[in-house]
Amino acid sequence: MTRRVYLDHNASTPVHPEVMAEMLPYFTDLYGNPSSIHAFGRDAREGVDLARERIARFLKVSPQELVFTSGGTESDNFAVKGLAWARGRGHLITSRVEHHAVFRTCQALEGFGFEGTYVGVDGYGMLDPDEVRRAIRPDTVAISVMHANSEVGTIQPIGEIGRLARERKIPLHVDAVQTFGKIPIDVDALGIDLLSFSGHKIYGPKGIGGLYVRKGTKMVSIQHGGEHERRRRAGTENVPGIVGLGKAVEVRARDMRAEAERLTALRTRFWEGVRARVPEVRLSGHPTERLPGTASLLVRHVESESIVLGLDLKGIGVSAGSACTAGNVEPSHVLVAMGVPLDWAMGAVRCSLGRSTTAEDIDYVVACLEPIVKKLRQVLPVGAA
Amino acid sequence: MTRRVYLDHNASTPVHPEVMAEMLPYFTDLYGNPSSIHAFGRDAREGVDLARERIARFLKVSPQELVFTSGGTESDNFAVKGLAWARGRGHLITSRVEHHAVFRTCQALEGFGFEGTYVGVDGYGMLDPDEVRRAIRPDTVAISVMHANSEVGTIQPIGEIGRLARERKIPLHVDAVQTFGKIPIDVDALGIDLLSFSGHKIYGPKGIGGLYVRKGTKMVSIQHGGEHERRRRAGTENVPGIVGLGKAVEVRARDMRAEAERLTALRTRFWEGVRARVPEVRLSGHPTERLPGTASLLVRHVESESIVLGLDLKGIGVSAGSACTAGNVEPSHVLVAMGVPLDWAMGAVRCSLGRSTTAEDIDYVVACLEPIVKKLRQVLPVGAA
Amino acid sequence: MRYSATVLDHFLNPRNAGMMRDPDGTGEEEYEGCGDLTRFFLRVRDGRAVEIRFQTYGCGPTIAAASMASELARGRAVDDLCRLKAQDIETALEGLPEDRRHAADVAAGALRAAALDALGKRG
Amino acid sequence: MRYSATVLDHFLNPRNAGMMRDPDGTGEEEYEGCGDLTRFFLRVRDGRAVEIRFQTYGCGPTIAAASMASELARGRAVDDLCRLKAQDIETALEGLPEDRRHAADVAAGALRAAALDALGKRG
Ligand SMILES: Cc1ncc(COP(=O)(O)O)c(C=O)c1O
Ligand SMILES: Cc1ncc(COP(=O)(O)O)c(C=O)c1O
Repeated sequence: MTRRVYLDHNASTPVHPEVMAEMLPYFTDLYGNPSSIHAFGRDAREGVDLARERIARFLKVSPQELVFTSGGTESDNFAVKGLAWARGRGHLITSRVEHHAVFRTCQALEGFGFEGTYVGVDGYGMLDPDEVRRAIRPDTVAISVMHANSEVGTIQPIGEIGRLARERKIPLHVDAVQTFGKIPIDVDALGIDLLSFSGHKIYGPKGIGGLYVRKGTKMVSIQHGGEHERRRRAGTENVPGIVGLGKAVEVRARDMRAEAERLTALRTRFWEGVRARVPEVRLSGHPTERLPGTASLLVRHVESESIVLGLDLKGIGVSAGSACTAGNVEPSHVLVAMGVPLDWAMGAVRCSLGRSTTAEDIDYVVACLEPIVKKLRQVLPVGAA
Repeated sequence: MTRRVYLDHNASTPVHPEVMAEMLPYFTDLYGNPSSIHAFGRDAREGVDLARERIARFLKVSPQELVFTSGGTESDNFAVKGLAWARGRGHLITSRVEHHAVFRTCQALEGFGFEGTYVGVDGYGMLDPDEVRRAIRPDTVAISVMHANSEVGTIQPIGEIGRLARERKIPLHVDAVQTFGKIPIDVDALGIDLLSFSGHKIYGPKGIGGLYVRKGTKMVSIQHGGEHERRRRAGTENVPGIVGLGKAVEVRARDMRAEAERLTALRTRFWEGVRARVPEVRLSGHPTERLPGTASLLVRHVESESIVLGLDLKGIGVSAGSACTAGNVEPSHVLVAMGVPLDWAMGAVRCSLGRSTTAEDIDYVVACLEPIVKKLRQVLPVGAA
Repeated sequence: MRYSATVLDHFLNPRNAGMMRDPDGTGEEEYEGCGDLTRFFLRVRDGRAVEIRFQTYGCGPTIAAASMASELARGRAVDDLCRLKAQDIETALEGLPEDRRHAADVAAGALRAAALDALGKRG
Repeated sequence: MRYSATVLDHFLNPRNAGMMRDPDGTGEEEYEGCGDLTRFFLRVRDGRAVEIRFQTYGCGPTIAAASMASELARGRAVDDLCRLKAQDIETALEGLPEDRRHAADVAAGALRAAALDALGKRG
């Protein structure tokens, strides 16, 4: 295994060298607790403040509207539970293609007497705003919809959902973990009240994330303790993580547009290559409303993990869209919601491109994929064999 | 300001160079998501596994009994809410000197119909196990008591409380954020079912912590999403943080004993020096059952923050035991629970020693403290002036 | 790596993969009816499995297990194949991860079914 | 640093700190009755505050504010001292953090009380 190609940037990304450089001193030299009033504490506080300002500038919001968390999952939990608990009971609207961090949080709240409506999607994984409208009830207390789907890359019509929510004064939470820093987000124009994001998806560190909370939004905190983050999220601040997240956002603000173009071109090259060489393969998700770097393949009649394993043996990292759990091939809930038939869904393989990806990488992956799929199909007990 | 002396190790600590060295590759080279099945993911998973094993070895528990969190605050929230929600309702016992992460979590649960008993302490800040015994009710679902107090350093009689809890089959959670890696902890001998700890108090990184959960303890998770940490705590693992925490624990296991002795000697030197030169000063907390490096002074009639500020101007970082909030000098809830009179409590200053602390540092701080206190007392409207 | 070198070898280069015309026995095993399926074909001469083929839907280890089972079975008495255990296949594969043990179960089950089928036809 | 150089200077080197025997006016201000307290003593000649002393319990800025107030007041007509505003003290200190503004309030209040006391005694 000589060559290594990482095509799993939707799962996680390496920390950008510029980000690393800014974080480093906060581990060993500027190690004060930002709550401390002495110079050691103030130095740390400064790092936190700068990061918050950078992110605020990027999102065009006020720094006071940002809360740091331990990652996208906590942000999602905080947003949905924070809205729900602030109201005590009522009805929640979300979709069938949400990340588990939202999906299972809504389910957990159902255990506490909230009611949930899980709106479906079309074959592209896209929500119909009219369906969201029809799901709204007088006691609806929150709507939570992801911006782009991590598995298939489809971007949801947030603007229209935001308009609906705003008309009815229902707070809208958007899980933007896969779009923040990748495509432009205008929280005012889109009518977003809360926005989740995560460091490790955008070349920042793992274990850090944030939540934008529009001023005036009724929320309660879900982690109790000291008076950190203006009493919204207790716990000693992860200073190096916060500094890293701030820098990562600054770098993305600078590089985002050019990178999106570059990745879109590479993704096209990838799909054209795959389509030309692998029979019975589809690109899942919406044809145009999609993340620049995400290419999710459906390879008919072949099992996801076998492809992932085959590519892994060639030094390539991609992600399986279906998991083999205790002998069951289980297509992800996203593919099920999209109505992808099992013979296609079982072979879902997500390739997500990023900063390091080159045209040579793409060509190498395509070249490796072809014989792997062919070999896997040779043992099939079906027509394709 | 030439010299800088950090005496606030109970607030946070710098990352140990050996810890830093182990963490570094996980930011930029071993950046896979541990949930990914390809080589990039497996490399990250290995780091997580090794860290878990190291901590398990240190605590003499099984690796499966450890859950990584975002810090001490989350561990405390997780422990108390996890126990409470698994039972739905009932009675909680904790103390009046807990960290806010436990204290306010119990209060939050009261808002959900749980009942709380907050057991008092004596003038040393120590719990009486008999009081805990008397607080136990048939519907008591959890006891949460800290191991050592972060403000005054008093170590609680956990063993006796553990015996009580075990006899009655009530799970015992211990917030060991200030003792883990500083003094030996034997969860079996002490009868501990859950144990919170945090990275940044022991020369590990900020934003990472853990919770030991004894096998068989009925718990629910409080952060919902993916199937991380054996479905106990959702969220992409903070791999570098986890690796750092694991290494920090390994280093502490090696250095802990010698360091505790060294710090005890330095603390004695400090207290002897202060006592000899500053009139009307006391050492708060228990005379013998205390953390090695913690020396909390009560400087009568002087206001905490003024001392902190005075020392800060000399390059020294210590922590105020009372906060001046909007004009009120508010002694911490710990000092209030200990019954420290206001004229002493208002002048609470916590000095916490650590790895970098030298005898020269100590002498410097003592030398600086004397004139500051003298000056502050000159403006006093009371007899001491 | 999660998988032994032997598992990887059989996954990458499955032995005896494919179907067989007019077999003397065929057998299938499905795992909880979810598309995961292994099928064996046997050619029997003088009570022995002289030729074996398999087809499978399934994850990498399932393919490897079927491939290994086909190797273990070749030349053996058909009676014997009914007694080939999942554990034997796993051992020959130098182990399987906990959550992939089912791969050996499926292979053993399908092989047994094929052997019983051959015995039934013969008998 | 949270505090201006002037605040730090007056905190470290408070001017006119201490008490006074037989003052012509004394006044106190407490902040929400929690131990935080500033007290001024005035010596008045020809309607002017010729000598001023203060004592205080309180955080650093409280000391600095009292010290600054004592400087601002010296030599002024006692009538005038009633009109000295917290804002004047804060400006002279080159600002105070939001959550420490009370320090100037306490100093201004105590000074006003002392001035009124002197006026009352005189009147
Ligand atoms: C859409 C979406 N939401 C939430 C998350 C969770 O974020 P994190 O990995 O930071 O916990 C992820 C990533 O796994 C995601 O893709
Ligand atoms: C006793 C105790 N518990 C909990 C915490 C909270 O831990 P963390 O700072 O990791 O959130 C602290 C530290 O602030 C502490 O001293």
